[in-house]
Amino acid sequence: MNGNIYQPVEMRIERAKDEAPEVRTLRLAFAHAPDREAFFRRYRVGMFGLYGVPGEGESTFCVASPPGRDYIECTFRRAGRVTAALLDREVGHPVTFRGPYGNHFPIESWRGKDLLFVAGGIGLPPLRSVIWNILDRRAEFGRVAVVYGARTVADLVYKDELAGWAGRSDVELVTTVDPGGETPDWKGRVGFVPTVLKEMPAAAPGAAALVCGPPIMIRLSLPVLSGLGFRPTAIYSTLENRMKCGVGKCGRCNVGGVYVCKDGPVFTLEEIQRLPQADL
Amino acid sequence: MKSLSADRLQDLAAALSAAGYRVVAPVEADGVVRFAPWSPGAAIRTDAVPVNSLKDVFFPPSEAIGRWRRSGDGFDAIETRPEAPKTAALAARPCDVAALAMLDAVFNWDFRDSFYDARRAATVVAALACSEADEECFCTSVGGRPDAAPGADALLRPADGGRTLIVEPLTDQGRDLAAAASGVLQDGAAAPDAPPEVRRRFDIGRVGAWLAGNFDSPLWKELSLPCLGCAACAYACPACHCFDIQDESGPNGVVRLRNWDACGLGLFTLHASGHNPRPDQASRWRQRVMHKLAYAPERFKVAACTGCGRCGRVCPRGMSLADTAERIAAAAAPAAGPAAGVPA
Amino acid sequence: MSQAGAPRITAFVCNWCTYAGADLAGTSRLQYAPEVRIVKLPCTGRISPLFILKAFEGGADAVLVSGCHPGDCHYTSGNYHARRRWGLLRKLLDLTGIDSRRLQFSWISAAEGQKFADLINDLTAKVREAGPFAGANPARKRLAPAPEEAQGPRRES
Amino acid sequence: MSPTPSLREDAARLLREGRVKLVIGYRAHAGGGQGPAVPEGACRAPLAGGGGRRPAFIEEAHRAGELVFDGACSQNLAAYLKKPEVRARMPLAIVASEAVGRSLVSLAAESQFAQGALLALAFRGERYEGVKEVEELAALAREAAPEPRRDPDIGRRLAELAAWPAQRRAEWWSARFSRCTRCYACRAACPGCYCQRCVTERNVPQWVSTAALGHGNYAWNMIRAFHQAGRCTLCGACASACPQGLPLMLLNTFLAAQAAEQFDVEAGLDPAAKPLIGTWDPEDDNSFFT
Amino acid sequence: MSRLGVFVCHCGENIGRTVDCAAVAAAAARFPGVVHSVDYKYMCSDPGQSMIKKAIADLKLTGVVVAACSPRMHERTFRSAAAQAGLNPYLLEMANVREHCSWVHADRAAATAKAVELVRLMVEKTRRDRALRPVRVPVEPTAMVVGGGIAGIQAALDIAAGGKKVVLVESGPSIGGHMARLSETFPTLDCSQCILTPRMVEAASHPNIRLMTYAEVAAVEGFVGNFEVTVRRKARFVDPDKCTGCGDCWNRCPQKRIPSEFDAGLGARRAIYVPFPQAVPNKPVIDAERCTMLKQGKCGLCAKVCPRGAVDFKDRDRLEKVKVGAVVLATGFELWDHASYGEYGGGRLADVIDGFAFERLASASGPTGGAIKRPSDGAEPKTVVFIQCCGSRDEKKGLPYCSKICCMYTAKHAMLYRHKVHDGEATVFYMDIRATGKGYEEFVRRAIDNDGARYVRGRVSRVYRRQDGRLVVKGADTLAGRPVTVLADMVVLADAVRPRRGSERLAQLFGVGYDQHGFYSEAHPKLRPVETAAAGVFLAGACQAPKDIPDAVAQASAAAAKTLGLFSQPQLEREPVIARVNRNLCSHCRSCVHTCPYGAVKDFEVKDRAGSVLKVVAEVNEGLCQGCGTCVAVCRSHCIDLDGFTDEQIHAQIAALEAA
Repeated sequence: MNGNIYQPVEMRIERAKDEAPEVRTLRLAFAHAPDREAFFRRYRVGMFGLYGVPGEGESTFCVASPPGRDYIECTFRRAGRVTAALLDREVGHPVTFRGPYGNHFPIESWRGKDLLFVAGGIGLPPLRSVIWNILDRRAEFGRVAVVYGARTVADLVYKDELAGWAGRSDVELVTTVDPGGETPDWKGRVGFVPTVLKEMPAAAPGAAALVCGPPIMIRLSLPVLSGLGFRPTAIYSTLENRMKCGVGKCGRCNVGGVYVCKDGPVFTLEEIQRLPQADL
Repeated sequence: MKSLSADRLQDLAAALSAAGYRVVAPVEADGVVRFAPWSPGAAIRTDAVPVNSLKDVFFPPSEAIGRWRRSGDGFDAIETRPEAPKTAALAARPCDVAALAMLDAVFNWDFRDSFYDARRAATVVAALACSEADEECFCTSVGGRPDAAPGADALLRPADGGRTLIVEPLTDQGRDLAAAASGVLQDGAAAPDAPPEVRRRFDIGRVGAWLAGNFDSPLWKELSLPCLGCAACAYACPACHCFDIQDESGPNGVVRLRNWDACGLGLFTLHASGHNPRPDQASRWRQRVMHKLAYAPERFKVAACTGCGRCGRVCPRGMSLADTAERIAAAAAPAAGPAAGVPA
Repeated sequence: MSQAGAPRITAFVCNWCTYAGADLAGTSRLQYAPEVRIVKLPCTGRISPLFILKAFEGGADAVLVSGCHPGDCHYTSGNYHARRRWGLLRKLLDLTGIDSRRLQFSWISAAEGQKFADLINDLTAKVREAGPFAGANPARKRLAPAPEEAQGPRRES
Repeated sequence: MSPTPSLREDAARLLREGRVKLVIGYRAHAGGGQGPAVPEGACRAPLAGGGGRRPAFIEEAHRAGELVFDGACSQNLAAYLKKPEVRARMPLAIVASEAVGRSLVSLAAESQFAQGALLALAFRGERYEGVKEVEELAALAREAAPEPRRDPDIGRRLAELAAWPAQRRAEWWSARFSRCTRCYACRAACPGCYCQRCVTERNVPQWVSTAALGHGNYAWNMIRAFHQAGRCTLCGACASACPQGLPLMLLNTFLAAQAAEQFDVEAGLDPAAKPLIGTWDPEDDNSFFT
Repeated sequence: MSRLGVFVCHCGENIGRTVDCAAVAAAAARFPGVVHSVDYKYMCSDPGQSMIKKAIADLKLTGVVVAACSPRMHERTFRSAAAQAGLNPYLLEMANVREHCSWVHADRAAATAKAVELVRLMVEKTRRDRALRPVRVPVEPTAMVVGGGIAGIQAALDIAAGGKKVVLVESGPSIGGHMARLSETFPTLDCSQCILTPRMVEAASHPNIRLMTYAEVAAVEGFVGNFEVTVRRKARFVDPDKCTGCGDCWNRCPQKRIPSEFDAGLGARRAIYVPFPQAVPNKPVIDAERCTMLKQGKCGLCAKVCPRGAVDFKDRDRLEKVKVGAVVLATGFELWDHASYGEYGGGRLADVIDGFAFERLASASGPTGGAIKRPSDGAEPKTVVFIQCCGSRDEKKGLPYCSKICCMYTAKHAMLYRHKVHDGEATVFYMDIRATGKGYEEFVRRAIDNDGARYVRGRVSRVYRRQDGRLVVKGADTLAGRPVTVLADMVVLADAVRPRRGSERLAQLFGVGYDQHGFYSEAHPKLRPVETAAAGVFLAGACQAPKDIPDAVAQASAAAAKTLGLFSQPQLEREPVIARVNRNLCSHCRSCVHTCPYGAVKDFEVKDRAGSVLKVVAEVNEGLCQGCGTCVAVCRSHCIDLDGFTDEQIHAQIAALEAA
């Protein structure tokens, strides 16, 4: 390292998986072992990174895979120049990565507690790393429930993993699609996430809820979670503001005085409510 | 006491240049006084505040922060080091020097920006105390002084009615600079000139208090109406430091550039989804003011405004942070009348 | 890439006339200088000023814009629209230092294979005579993605 | 006689009668702010920052008394028509100097506001002409400038440039463009630069580099000028706005003269004018084609 | 992600001789996005195509670049091969390394280097290609023919005979056009009406043809296959359904002195009239400008005498919308007005007449019953001077072009005159004789040799009237090199042929180009002489250029064939090179709207769910867009793009050419 904090490390695409229309998961292996070691020394679930293609730029996504692997994964949708370039890369091609950056979910404080994951559409990737991290250490935690919905069946990401979770007795998985988004052979629920969420059992003491998804879903889910007994300090989400540097310098991710890249991206509902709402 | 005849600033520059410094100073081009590399023969203008600030020396408008060479479907990274020649920045104003505290903080609060730091380390700053203050100047309102430049390596203080500049080294680097220039410095006493009166003044405490509780005030819309959404103020500002990162390709490879950016520009926070958390100029102007006078003091214990007044000098519509602060101070004053009645 | 020192000429041509004219030069086996690179557009009307700026930015020593003769446009008037654009752009670029000799406009029909070959030869000779544009080109991108000492054997040929 | 009383009366009346929701004009500015210093010979209009005058946005009739008008009112208020916040307040009235008036006529020709959405409180020199519709503004503009007005000094400098070899021109311009920081004050101040997304901000593809380096600055300054060809009314707002004092009026004037000479086009005189770039004539100059 | 295949063709020796194809393929293999790169002797051969198809299938290629000959030669071939292999054909591009490289450069190294770059250009383009689908638009299998002269009638009959519906729109009260006014036709001297009127009747009675006479095109919307034409049906004041054409009305109309347009003013008509006895439909209209009932509310005689009560003074113009898939413009011509030739009397001399007037004099059904009588006093002219090129080929005062038919009809006039006035003298002043049709030259010779017409080569400088009423024609005999003066009883000017007044407006409505004289522009002067720039709009007859009857009829049949060809498919398929507007970014400056040569860009109102207009933007009509991309280039914010030639593609190509 030459001390250039903007210098990404080289990764190699190990696997590419199409999750949904224009949504892809890349599994990236570190080209150089020291980079991998440096990453995993710091990485905790919830952190994000900047994935890039030289010549096109960098884009910010969460790290969607848990610690304890020798790779990292990210899941993204085509949105602009960088994501298009990432989609254009093949298995075996290099890409770049910077990170991990930001704070993380307080997973250690959840030991022995119940966890409820609520996700919509492309909002599952930030929670997936947490879910896998929990499942890796399943015995340390209480009940694990996942409510995941998408607009249509096609828009559900991680379909194989969903099937795997559905088959586990230690995970309670509810999948749902918006009315009209079902296919003839759809076995899951039909209905919006907040509606389905209402049927979940009340929060046990100390339980935490993690919510990620489209703003409208989050907004409508919060009162439901309150109704289930989750306090604002026990509801977690991530903010995804536009970033360029990821390291607290470029000046565009802040919400009020909070730098999402350094103080976030993980916030409790209580923290989010203290932010100037108009800046979100 | 070392001093220098005011009309021998060029000799000072020449001496430093001979001593291996790259000299940056206020010079004129096409009638515009700018902080720019000095070349022999160029007059150093102490009579005008340069249109750009000292910031440019440490944080240029565009610089490479990454390079790659292409190879087929791949690319090889090329180590990218900052260009940081040994530099002497002459005749920077105290308000410019004051902004270095903000820049130092943001470029080092966690991750350390080697590009900024390298140039900071390679540069000696010889500030020039002000002998006059114009209508846009308001350093004293934000904790500054026209006649002191903490953070500078040396201070050039006008004396004898401006005919002489007293050279006061403040750091070892400043002493090195004085030593390098000893040939043009003279000994002897001179009577320092009285600092100019900075007439523009507002109560920053009152402004800060108002900001803390008025994120959603309708005043933002009113204050921002004249703003046309350019970056003139931000780029002239000694403390503004926002940037964009853009890649440029050539036949051999790629250069990743860091380019100045500004919160006043509409695309600054636009998400790829089309959502823009700051969708109008009111929210952008609020961000600018809040960042300078609320967030920066909160996070870095230093205001991101040093009262240099450049924003007011360059704004195509004559807006300025001082105008806004004055309006806010008036709005915050319990005794003051309705906001509209405040002299603007 | 072309031999060292060879001028780079970027040609923006329409599909219906000049591209076909260049085809005819080929079928007639007319020999011309090999430095020209054709970017085919449906019509000269499609050519944005930015194409020309970008070509100069990338180091073109000359740019050629060529399409159907007035009145012969496949799209009736695309070339007229283009002509008006260039009437202004070429003057502006000339004012700012891109010599008009480096920005050539022509009308070449599908029948004018000979004219195409002659034009390319003339333009190449003219540009050779004027010398490389690089140093004087105000539009030129001057970035050093790969510093000289770092250029390894894997550099693209 | 000062025009201000009747200006204020008209503004107040329009607001009172509900004919407009907003009046954009000028107000006096007490302290501070001479705007950027006027560099000598840098092709900038004086009083760049507005001198002692500032834009005023008046929504209530009783505040019409704040309006002033005199020779110091040099900002081109027509630029405000691109702000969504302002557009949301149509119909509105604008205090229109001759320069503003021509910009408005030009914007009308480009359908930037609907018929009836805008009234002008028009001035000719410092003489108040009353409330005008766009067609009347155009008539006023044609009357005020029967012959194109060109700065003779700029003409001389252009002639000087033209006499130089191309390489010297390139160097001269490159030295100037090198000062450009890409703050886009020129774009912001120009009423005609109203694109929702400026081409320099389009990144797929990125035609114009956003870097404040030679190539990006050249491309930006060329395309900004070219996009004004046949549209620029030579109000000078861009040049006044440029903190670096770039001689943008040389480019604008040059292109305006070319538009007039080659195509007989003078911007800002006809609200029904068709765009210069976007129309053609079989008789257009063909001499530069081989 | 791009998985491109590059296929370099040797074209036997054609490419391979100067380009090192293997080296090109090897270089291309290293280009970003290329996963497969090979060279082969003949890519266009069956094995070559199979090679491409197999690679597409086996390697799941997302795009193909064939480096071979010009795309004009084999793009279609390779694209259909790609389509057969399941690849969208628009994901295949060709690099032209033959016509643009191997055939024009001798130096092997330079040609190979260039070929590599040409392939690189197309790789960069193809990486950014998007799957495109040909634009399909439904076709309304009804044609509109505008103009009911011989060209229009012929086109209508041919289309109708092909089994498709036709709406024939004629601005006058009757179809027939100028041909109905002619006495006899060259070179056979058939009686014009005898050959025309059966066609008129057939058109009127054909079950597939709907006549809309006394009607004009008022507005046009839509595009090829889907035009919606608004027709203004002018008020006739006579209900054609009730009228039997008995003639009681026009025989009783007191307005007897109205000069008949049909008879070139030599005869008269009434205010309620049919233009000529064989008119189709044979139902009168009332000339509202001349009818005292309509003008002053007095008279009404026609209504009183009509046994069917068909006269309706309250009739008004009506607009009717007609949906059609194709349009044939056959609006014909009119004669140039010789009034601007002051030296020929400027139109003031009664016995200086134009060709149509002579036709009416010579016509058996004309005002004189076929007797040649001069207009001023009805006397039989014993000397007639015919002056050709009156207005034609005169750049200064007239028109620069040759009117083509005048040489022939002047010869015919001279001949007819000599047949009718045996002791008469016919003198023809001419510049050249252009008699290029079948039997034409022989016809002119007959006029000279058999019928004794005196042909004088030269221009007439002046025609004036002597005290005694005779006309003095002063000219020059350029062959003899001496001035000539002829005393004439009548002068017939062969006025130039020019498009009908108002033809420009019609062209604008349909998006058809026209030249400076108003003649409609064909899409290509050689190869598409019947089509116009507006897809689905065809040309027939003299609206395009001066034509005689056989030419007009031939072009009409060609236009009918084009129309029937268009109608032979239920849907039209077009190249999907279409401009698209990014509505979010459009600022509605309307430059593109002004620019589009096809009127394909229109305003579009973006509305919210409640239906209120949020903003107005530009939108491209896919049916009208021809894909030139001119709108794209005038869009300052580049918020229009062109499928097949996107900004991104062109940018990448230019970037690929960057100098090291």
